[in-house]
Amino acid sequence: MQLFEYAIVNGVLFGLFYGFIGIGLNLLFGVMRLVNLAHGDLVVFGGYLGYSLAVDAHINSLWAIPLSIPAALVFGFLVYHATVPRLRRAVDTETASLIVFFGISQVLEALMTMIYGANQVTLPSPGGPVSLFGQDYPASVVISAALSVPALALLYLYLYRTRIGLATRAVMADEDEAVASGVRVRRVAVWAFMIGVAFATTAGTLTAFMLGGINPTTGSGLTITAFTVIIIGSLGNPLGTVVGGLLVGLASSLSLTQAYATEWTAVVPYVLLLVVVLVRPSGLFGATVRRA
Amino acid sequence: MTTLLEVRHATTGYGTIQVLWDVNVTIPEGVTVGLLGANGSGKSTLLRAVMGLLPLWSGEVLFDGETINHWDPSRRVRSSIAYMSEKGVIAALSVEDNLRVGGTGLAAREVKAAIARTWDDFPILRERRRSPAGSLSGGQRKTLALAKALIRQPRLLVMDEPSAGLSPILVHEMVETLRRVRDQYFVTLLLAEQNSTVLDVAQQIVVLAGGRKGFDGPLDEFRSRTDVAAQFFGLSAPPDVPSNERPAND
Amino acid sequence: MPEDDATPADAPPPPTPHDAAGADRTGRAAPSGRIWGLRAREGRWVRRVVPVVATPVLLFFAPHVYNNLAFLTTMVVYVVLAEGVNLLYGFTGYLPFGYVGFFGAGAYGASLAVVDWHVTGLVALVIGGLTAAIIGLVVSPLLRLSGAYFALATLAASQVLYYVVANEPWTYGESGMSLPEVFGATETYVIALVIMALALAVTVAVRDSRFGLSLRAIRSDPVSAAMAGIDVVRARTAAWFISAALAGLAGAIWAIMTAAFYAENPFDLTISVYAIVFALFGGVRTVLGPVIGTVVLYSLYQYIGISNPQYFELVYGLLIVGLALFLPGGLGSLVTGSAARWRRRRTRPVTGALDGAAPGGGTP
Amino acid sequence: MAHRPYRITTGLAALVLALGGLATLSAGSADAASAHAKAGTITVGTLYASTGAYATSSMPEYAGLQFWAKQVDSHGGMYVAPLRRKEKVKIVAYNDQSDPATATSLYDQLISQNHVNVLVADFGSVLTAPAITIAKDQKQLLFDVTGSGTSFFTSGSNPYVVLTSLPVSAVWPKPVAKLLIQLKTKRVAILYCQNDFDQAQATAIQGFLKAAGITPVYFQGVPTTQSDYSTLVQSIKATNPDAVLELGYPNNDIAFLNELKATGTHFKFVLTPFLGQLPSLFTQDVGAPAVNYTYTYAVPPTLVINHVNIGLGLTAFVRQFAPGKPSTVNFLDVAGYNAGLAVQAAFAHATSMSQLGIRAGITAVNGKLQTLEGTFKVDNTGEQLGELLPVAQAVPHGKGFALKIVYPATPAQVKMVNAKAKYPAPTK
Repeated sequence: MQLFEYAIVNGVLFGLFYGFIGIGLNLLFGVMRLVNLAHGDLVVFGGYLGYSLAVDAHINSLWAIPLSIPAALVFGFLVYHATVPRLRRAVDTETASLIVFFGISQVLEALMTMIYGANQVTLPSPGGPVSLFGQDYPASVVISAALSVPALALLYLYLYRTRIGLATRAVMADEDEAVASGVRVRRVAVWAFMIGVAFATTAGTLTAFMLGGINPTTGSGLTITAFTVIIIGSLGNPLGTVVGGLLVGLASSLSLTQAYATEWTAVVPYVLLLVVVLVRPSGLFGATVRRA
Repeated sequence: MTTLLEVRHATTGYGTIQVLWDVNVTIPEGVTVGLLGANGSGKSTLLRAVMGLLPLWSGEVLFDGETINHWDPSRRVRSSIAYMSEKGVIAALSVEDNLRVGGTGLAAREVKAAIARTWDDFPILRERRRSPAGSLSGGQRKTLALAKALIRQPRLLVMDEPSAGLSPILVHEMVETLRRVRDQYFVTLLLAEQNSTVLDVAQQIVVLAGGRKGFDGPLDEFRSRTDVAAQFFGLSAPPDVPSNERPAND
Repeated sequence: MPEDDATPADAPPPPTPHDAAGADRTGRAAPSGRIWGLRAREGRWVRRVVPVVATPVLLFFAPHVYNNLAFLTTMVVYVVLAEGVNLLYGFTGYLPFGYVGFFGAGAYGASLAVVDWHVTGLVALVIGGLTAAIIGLVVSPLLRLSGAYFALATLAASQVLYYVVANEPWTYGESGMSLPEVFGATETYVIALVIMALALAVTVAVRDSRFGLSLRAIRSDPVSAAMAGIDVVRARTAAWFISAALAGLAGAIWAIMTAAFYAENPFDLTISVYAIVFALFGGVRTVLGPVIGTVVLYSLYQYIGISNPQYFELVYGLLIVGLALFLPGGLGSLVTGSAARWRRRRTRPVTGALDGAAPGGGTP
Repeated sequence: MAHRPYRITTGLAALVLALGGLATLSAGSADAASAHAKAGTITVGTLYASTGAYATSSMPEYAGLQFWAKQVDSHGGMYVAPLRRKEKVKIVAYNDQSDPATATSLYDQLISQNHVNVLVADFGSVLTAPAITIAKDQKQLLFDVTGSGTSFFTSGSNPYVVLTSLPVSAVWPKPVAKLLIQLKTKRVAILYCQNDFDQAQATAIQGFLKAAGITPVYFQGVPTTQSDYSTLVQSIKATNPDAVLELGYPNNDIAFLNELKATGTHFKFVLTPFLGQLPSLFTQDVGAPAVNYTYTYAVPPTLVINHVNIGLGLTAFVRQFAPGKPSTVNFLDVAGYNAGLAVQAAFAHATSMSQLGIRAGITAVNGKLQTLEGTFKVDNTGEQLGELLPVAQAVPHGKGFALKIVYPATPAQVKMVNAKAKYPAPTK
């Protein structure tokens, strides 16, 4: 029973982190239907930023969070203007974006390999084990999960307590009607894009902690996890993304405690995704059904 | 009577398919204009062109005597041209959020006041203020769409099929509401309709057939002209069905 | 070369005017008359037969130009995959991100048939194609989805399949597959060419048949297509099976060529991505587009790998971004002047989604 | 319809142009290659991965091979028996980006376009697999450095593949099993990654232990991509094991050790395979204190073999390979160099310049060659039999750690301090 409890807590900790990774993608995909295949690479890029600070500048890697945000906003702004207007004019934006962002993902991976090398890098744990409910958890994991909560709360505030957040939700729910109501979609999209990128890099500074280490190819797996999380939790719904993250985290963690399920751990998110899209394609919290 | 909106030689379409052929419409301030036509006659296309949702191939749209061809839709909405689409509401957002979306760009205080005014004008919406718009009945949805379009107190309200999907009783109520709104908000209405009941609210009728303007004149004259009916029932309409007139279950 | 205006002369007009491509079909009347001294009817057969025959024949002589059979066979395998993507995406609007699942199923189906049942190479190929088709049947409920959801769900399905193959002892998942020699290298190449010819023939058949016409109608507007009496589900499923079987055949010949591999190789997601990129680069909804896309991009891939390895990913990534942004109609659009059409379409405002003029966007 | 045939022509013309471009490209690269393949040089074709999953291991291996070529050329080349003279060595290398499909066509490129004399495989089973097929098909001699996949060496006699560095993975853990039996451990936990390399070790060790009457209390596979070990460590802890074997790739080993460190979990015996191959990577990513008392396979440079009859001894190699930074030399550097030595020995005793003639050179020296990896001996499938994989344990040494061989006792040619296993491991 002790093991079961451990797995539950561990699953929650990882689930919060997965939610954090998913949330930026949710903004991009939810607002503009951009299939950002480079999302995971942006996350890893954030991780390398933290690594650089810790190893080269000898300061706590968590400083990467405030430092990366302005950089990510600028980067997001530039990438938005370089790609999105053209993508939105494409005959099929979803597909075109998928290809463009695949290319961007390749470029990012190449840059990371050129700058940091192909080896896995790790960050020293920020402290000794942390005791939760009578059992010990790595400090890195607990800190990362704890930081995910305010980040998710901030996005919630953005979407539900600001005017542009309302416009963002309107565009996510029904772009045509939002335009007809006078919403400036381009402005909403630029901000969603920039914030999405900033969330990716911010979550990234935690990846080296959570995943034990990062290398330039870590990103593609994270992209898939992020898509799984947001689809399970419904597009455009940040609360859903958190729940999606928790589901993936818990299911993966629990499968590791079962004698014959450990080798199937990697399949868990995919099976969850398939079950959700087939049984409830709108996700667990969605209203609109995306069926042909 | 000053001219509020003028459409000059409007020609446009989708892709390479032309839908409108050199359409001229003049809407004087304070006059409710009913745009009539069968499916595919180009009504919605004309409204989209007015709102800037579809660029003109050639021609001009003037508002208050000024050309607004280069204005994007949000600028037109923010400059006193409200648009009530056939759908009219954002189903996933609550009633109140829909109204607030309608007030995008206004100062927070103004939005608050406008919403308070809406609660007085449409008490039914106040009762459902927290419900998602998608959960409203068809009539309530149209009411919300109308209220949302009125949030900014526009000078011109462009409406695409305000009666679509409503039962005859509700259509009648809608006509009453429109009359009330027109007088209360001093708004000029441009409605595209297939349902002739709604004509009761109009003072001027424009008939589109096959993307060209047919009849254009006062309501009484329209009523007395039997030859217009032929145009109205779309005998010369092309087989093309513009996408906005696809079945609602798409 | 988008031959999307390849609707037979007797075809009814497209169901809705908001399919811009369809607009071109009706907007431009095909001139009648003679070309090369052929009547229209014969000309039609020329354009059906020539690509199917000439492409494999041209590639048959490629080893005399560049004698690297492993490269050429892999390239031809990619041509088959790109045509499979073309059938599915180009004609129905479904982007199969997990297309590699069929490829892997074909590779393992054929390999297990050779290793466990000791069947001959040709039988193994057929078994490979069938395995993929059966997998296609199992996952066909995914066809209820659309857009990115479909793309990602197929990806998930291919990953589940990969883990099953990689974990199970009866698929030799962990120890890796090791095949005895089934065909010689040249033989393998020729068989790959035959499979490619089949893929091209299928694409031509789909393009020119009423079946293909229904697929395009569904792509541009499923609801109107259904109202026009097209059995949407059946047409989609048929395209799905054909596409799956082609990928299975490609996987089978790849397995026979590679002979020693692990589950992660034929289930590598980059295979899907490359097939999609190649097809779109060349231009979908055409017959030769995916061929040209694959030949150009895969050769470039090989060339960069040989000449400038350090910046390989960077160059390839930038190339893909540039092409997708500035040549969205694919290479074919350059050849046929579709670029001009594209420029005209560009004049639509950013809010284009609202005017309904974006075919296939979001809800194919 | 009449414009249609015209468009087909354009399409086919484009295809012809594309093929023409391909021909031009290939002509370009063939020119470059023929420059390499000029008379008076022996060309060794190889692949490396500068990016992707295998870059970490592939690049050092390639560096070792390059070092060998430089060494040989600084001595005026290597002796080629059929020509009765020394020849310079040229390495023709392409970047496969860790992608097996690319590797396939590049191996073919090396044979069909560059006409290299022999092939040296890239690191690991996944990237070696396509080379095995091509070597068999095209009857081209392949020096397989570390591709010890079980399926490569089972199909009867194969003269075209020579495994130069490691025994196949199934025989690796024999000393480990014997050590566990010697230490009288009863409760053994085995956690392995699902790949050929680790699965084969896990199964083999399970077999050895069962023969001694020990049934592992925990025997689980996880995906090779696994990075979260927290729940797994708790599961293992729950079985109260005497010994824990974590069989993974470097990233798995590091993540596992970091998890033990972060949660303060202590086991009496922990073994990870890659600590011995990449000690400096483990120092950097896990830190010496957490690595201490961990067991691993001892490979050069931990295993110091200076008694050699070809090339440099280990000590000299380390000194010359990385002057001033001996701690950065890892096993894969040695393995790359060792593959070069095998090539050198093959040419020195080749009976002809044909592929089988070169292979005959290997047969001539089989079992007699002493390299810095030990005795070089292959069977008729090409499988390596000669080299050693004793068990070592990390023990505190200054600020870092040192690896001491704990089982079996030092073989004659190994100059190495033995130590008694510190079991159970002291708490850190």
